[in-house]
Amino acid sequence: MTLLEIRDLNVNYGHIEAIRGISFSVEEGTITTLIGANGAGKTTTLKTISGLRKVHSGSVFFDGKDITNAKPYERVKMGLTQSPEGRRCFPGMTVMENLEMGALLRKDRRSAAYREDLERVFGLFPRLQERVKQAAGTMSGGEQQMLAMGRALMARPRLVLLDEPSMGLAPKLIRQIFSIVDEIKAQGTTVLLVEQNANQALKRSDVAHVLETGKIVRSGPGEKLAADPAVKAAYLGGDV
Amino acid sequence: MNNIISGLRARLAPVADRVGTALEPVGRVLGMKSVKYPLRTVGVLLIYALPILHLPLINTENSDFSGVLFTVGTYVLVALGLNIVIGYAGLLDLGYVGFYAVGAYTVGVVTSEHGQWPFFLALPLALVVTMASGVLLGAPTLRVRGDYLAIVTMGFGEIIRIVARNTDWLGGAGGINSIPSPPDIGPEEGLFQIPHLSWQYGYPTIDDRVTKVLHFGVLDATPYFWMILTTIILVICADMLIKNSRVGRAWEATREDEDVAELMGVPTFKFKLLAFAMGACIGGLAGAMYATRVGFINPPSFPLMLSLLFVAAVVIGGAGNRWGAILGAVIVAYLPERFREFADWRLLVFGIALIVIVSFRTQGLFPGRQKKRVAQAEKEVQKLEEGAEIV
Amino acid sequence: MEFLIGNFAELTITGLVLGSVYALVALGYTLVYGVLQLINFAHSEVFMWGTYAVVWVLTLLGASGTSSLAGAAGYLAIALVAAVLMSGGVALIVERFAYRRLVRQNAPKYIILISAIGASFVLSEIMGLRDKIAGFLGLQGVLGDYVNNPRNTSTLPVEIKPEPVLQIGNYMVRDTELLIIISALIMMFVLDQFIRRTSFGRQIRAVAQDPEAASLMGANSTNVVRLTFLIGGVMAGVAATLYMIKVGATGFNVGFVLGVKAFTAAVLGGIGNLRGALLGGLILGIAENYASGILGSEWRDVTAFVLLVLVLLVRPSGLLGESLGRARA
Amino acid sequence: MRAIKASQLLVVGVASALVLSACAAPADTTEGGSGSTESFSIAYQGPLTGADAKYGEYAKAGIEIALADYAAAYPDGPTVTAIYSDSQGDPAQAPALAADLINNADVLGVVGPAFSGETEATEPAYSEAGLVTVSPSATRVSLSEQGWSTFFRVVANDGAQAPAAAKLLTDVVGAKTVFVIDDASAYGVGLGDGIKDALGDKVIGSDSVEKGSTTDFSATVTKVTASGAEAVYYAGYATDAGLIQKQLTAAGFEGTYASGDGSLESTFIETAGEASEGAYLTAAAGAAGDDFVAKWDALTVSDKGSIGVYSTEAYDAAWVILSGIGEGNTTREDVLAWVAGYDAEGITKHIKFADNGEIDGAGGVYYYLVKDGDFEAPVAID
Repeated sequence: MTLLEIRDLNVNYGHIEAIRGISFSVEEGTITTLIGANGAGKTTTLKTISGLRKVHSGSVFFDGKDITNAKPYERVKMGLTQSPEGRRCFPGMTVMENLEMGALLRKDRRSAAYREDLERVFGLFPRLQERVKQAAGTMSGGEQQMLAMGRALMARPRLVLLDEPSMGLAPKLIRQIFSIVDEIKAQGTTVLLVEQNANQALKRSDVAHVLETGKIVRSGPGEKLAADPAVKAAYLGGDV
Repeated sequence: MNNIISGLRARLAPVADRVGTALEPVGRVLGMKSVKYPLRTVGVLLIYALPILHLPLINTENSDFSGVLFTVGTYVLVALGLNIVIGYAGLLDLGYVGFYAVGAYTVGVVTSEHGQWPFFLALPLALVVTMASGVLLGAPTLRVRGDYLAIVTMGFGEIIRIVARNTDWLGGAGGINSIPSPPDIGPEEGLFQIPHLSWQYGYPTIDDRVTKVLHFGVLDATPYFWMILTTIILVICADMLIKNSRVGRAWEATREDEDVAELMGVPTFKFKLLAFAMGACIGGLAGAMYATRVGFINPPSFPLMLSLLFVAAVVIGGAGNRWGAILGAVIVAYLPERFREFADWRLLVFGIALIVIVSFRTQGLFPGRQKKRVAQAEKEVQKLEEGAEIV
Repeated sequence: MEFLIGNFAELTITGLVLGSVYALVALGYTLVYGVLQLINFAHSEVFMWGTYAVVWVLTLLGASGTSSLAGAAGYLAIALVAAVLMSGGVALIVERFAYRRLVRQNAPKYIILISAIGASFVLSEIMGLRDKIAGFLGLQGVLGDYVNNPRNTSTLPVEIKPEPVLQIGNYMVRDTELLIIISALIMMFVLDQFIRRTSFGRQIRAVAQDPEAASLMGANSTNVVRLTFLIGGVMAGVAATLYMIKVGATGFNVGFVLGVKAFTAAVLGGIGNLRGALLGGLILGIAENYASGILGSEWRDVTAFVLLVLVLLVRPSGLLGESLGRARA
Repeated sequence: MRAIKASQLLVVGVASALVLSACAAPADTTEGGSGSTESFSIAYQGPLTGADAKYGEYAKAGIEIALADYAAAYPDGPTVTAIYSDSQGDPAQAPALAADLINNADVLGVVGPAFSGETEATEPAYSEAGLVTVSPSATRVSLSEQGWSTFFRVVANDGAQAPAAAKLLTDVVGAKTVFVIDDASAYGVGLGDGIKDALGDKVIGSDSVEKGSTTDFSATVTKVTASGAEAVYYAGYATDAGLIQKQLTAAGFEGTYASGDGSLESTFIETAGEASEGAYLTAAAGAAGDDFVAKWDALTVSDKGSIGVYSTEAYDAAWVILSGIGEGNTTREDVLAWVAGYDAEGITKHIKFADNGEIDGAGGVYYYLVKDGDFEAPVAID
């Protein structure tokens, strides 16, 4: 079943076209990956899906509903969350408070389901449990990344957008993060991943798209794209 | 110096060209190839002639028009000075009235309270004293950034007023009176006399009022207006030179990003202090002229509210653009006098006007040219942001 | 100096009373600053409208004569509700008409400051012209007493007589003074807990720290900003009630002067920091009293501003620093 | 095209203006005529809007009554109307307004300026133009010392009030120790210093609070109670006077409270509430009589101000000028001479001016006792 569908999306900054007519869809229960160079439009695509950027033309459907002009919080309510680029944890809040922020729109704060979700996040990121009372701003980059992902999961989303989760992390941590991405999928949450770390990302993607200057230039199953010589040459060069 | 002039020329040339092109048809009608200089001269002459022409519609009822023009002139001068501080250097000063007061008090002290200096000798002293006070107040306060500066400067504005009030040497609460007018230049009857127009019957006739040129009496504000208008023109020229010099660029860099400016070798503190001192100096100049025109100053003449009006003038005109600042000053000072019939409603209408103006022109009426550039650049930056990912 | 020592308790306690009002008003500045990084110049008028709500509602209830604090408790409770509603409502109006559009368009700070100054003029002038506005609307007959002499002082119809209740040092603390200090502390505590512990509070802090990330979590930033103004207004309403209990009189221009001081208090404590607002308010109140005692009251405002400059030179972001977001707010 | 035409017109306009000014003789703009067809104006300069607007309101009542009396007393005289010029009491705004009045040939006299500050700023111009001004309320001592030929006032200056106020405190109240507070305004400092001089060592303390800068006077209150003064005199305006008294009483002060003419209005009693009982207010002004109030009630003009402090003085000031016009003085010169030589009974006092424009003999200074929430009839201090 198609969970997210992008049709003919165009996004402009002033007169500059950042996204030029891209279309793709994300099937429920899969990992879909967008790869591409700096400035290709990956982050813009995610911000548009989350409602942080206005669409110039085209439309976005989530779960069969047109959400092109929906507010970010309306999308969160429908089950679409994002772990943004650069983590963007609330530095002045504790880990617990950050997680609670993730569950902002949930009304079942006292329910078993909520506690279950919290346990699930702590299961994925045991480090977070150790530091529930620590201010997020004082944690390391890797820990903040975990927090950002955990926070996005706390809304019990159907689709989670992960923007560059491996950015700026040590190789060992990167592997850990990616195995958690697998875990998230295994637990039944659909993932839309944006990565520069193409090798790791493609390996586990059901579908992947390559973006170049705002357009999708190549699509296919992750493994297949990873084997594509052109993709290899362009994106898999010095990868970990 | 050459640098400055060629820079100035380069900066002005396109503007002049644009004006020239726009006015070309006028030139054709008048049979001239280029009309920009004659036209500009006529424009300036027209402004000089305003107080004697008493043009209908812009003339003020119930309030002497040349007196109003003088008040507008002081606001314009103040706005030019404050524009350097807010518009060029990006320092929000909510206590600018303090410098206005220092200028006025300097003149008051040396010409009336503790001396009989002639005005034209007191004026340079007022400039020096206000500049010094700008440095004195700026040195400690400019180290605080952003909004803190706003409140600290506001505090200093108040401190100056209260100190004046509590200090007997400065006339205390009673203020300083009998501040003399500037000395006349030429004979008692003025160099020559210019009659005023009257529009009483719908068409211009010659009134029996005359203005004595360069005779600074208490009855006629016109010579004072000419004095302040001349000062304004000089200040505008100086402003153009500075804005386009190395100093102007340093201010711009400091305003846009202080840290980057520092990294590029701009001693930002020094330049901020310079902006503060220059702004103070021009504010003091306006205060000095106010003092000699009104002849009486007291602490309540320099309330905090005046600072807010000054800032409003600069900002609604468009901080960073001297013409915008001038227009803002004219709006703030002239409109309330022109629409005196609204009497009690003036401040209310003014408040509404402020909200309306800024909500439709979010950069002020005339944003500075670099402001427009920045706005344009910001859009592009947003795109570049995309590419600025750290890998 | 001798005077200060001899009357230390009295000067301190009356200073705390004054400081409590500063602190409650300062909260409005600090909250809006924390979320939007803007100086809400119109907040002083939000307070002023609250004081009028107190006067009007007591007039409407037909209160008169003199009363002890306890005797007027019923009236004052109703007045408190009225003031909170009024100030909260005015704060929302300010947000709607002077801020929202500009904030959305990402207008420069100065511009928004000017809009706020404009709003401040409008609000105080509406109060100062209420007889003419009522006349214009044909309501002068109906509103009668409420709109008379708008430029004059309006006084509380019931006069509250303070009673000494508690001896501290050589000073008998009055019940009204005790009420004001305790109420301010309670309000601060409640607000602090609200911001720290509730979901609304967390949203405010989240928007203050990172508006975009907050909206990814599902925070509706328009609502958060509105809520922030509302809380500031509510606090101003409480301050207005306490102020009227103590001073008993108000005017269309009382906001400006108090607003400047409250804002100074907020900056002194570290703007954007709730506890800073309390600390700044109390310190400012006490400092003004001490300075008035030692140097003479004509120097109190100078003292306030000099204190501010000195603090900022040593601690550039106020006594407690800016941090609406900090875990320990 | 439109812009071009406009600029052409402007050029032509300037040119023709210059030509006109070069050759035309001054046009006669004053209207001829005689007897009752003539019309003139008297002007009021003072605050009609802003924080002090009420003083303008009070003056307006007096002037309007005087105008009505004038029309009744001189039915065949020239028509006189009043021009109200709103300075907001601000020395910065006043000069342009004064210049406009001076340029208006119909204006034969000015009631005002209302405040001392604006008087300092505008009187040089009036004096040079020979336009007489009679102030109902500007009481700063120094105003009469500057050699202005057109300056007159129908109110005793602060110098007269201070010794009388001191006398009230010592003789009527019987205080042995007095605490003097001023409001740091020119008026308050002048009056307060005068009282301190007159009381000498009976003053055991003083403080200065800024007008309108605060509503909390706790430090001042502490000073007063700590000093143990038997009486407090506040030189300032009504609202602050009321607040200070209220806060003094709340702090347990039981001595006598007194203030000056600036506080002589109902705002003081309203603000101080019950605490105002037994307070003394000094003023060089008598109360408005019932007759005066009745006349005001009978006025039919739509905007007739309201009666308050200095309404009667405004009446007297207006009457001095109006009676001159009624008696056939229809040039500024004649009106000025008329005022300088005026010698008749006014409603507040006998009006005759000294050479410096002060009211001759200063009239009396009165005190008003607050009782049962109202001012009692004034009693002369002598």
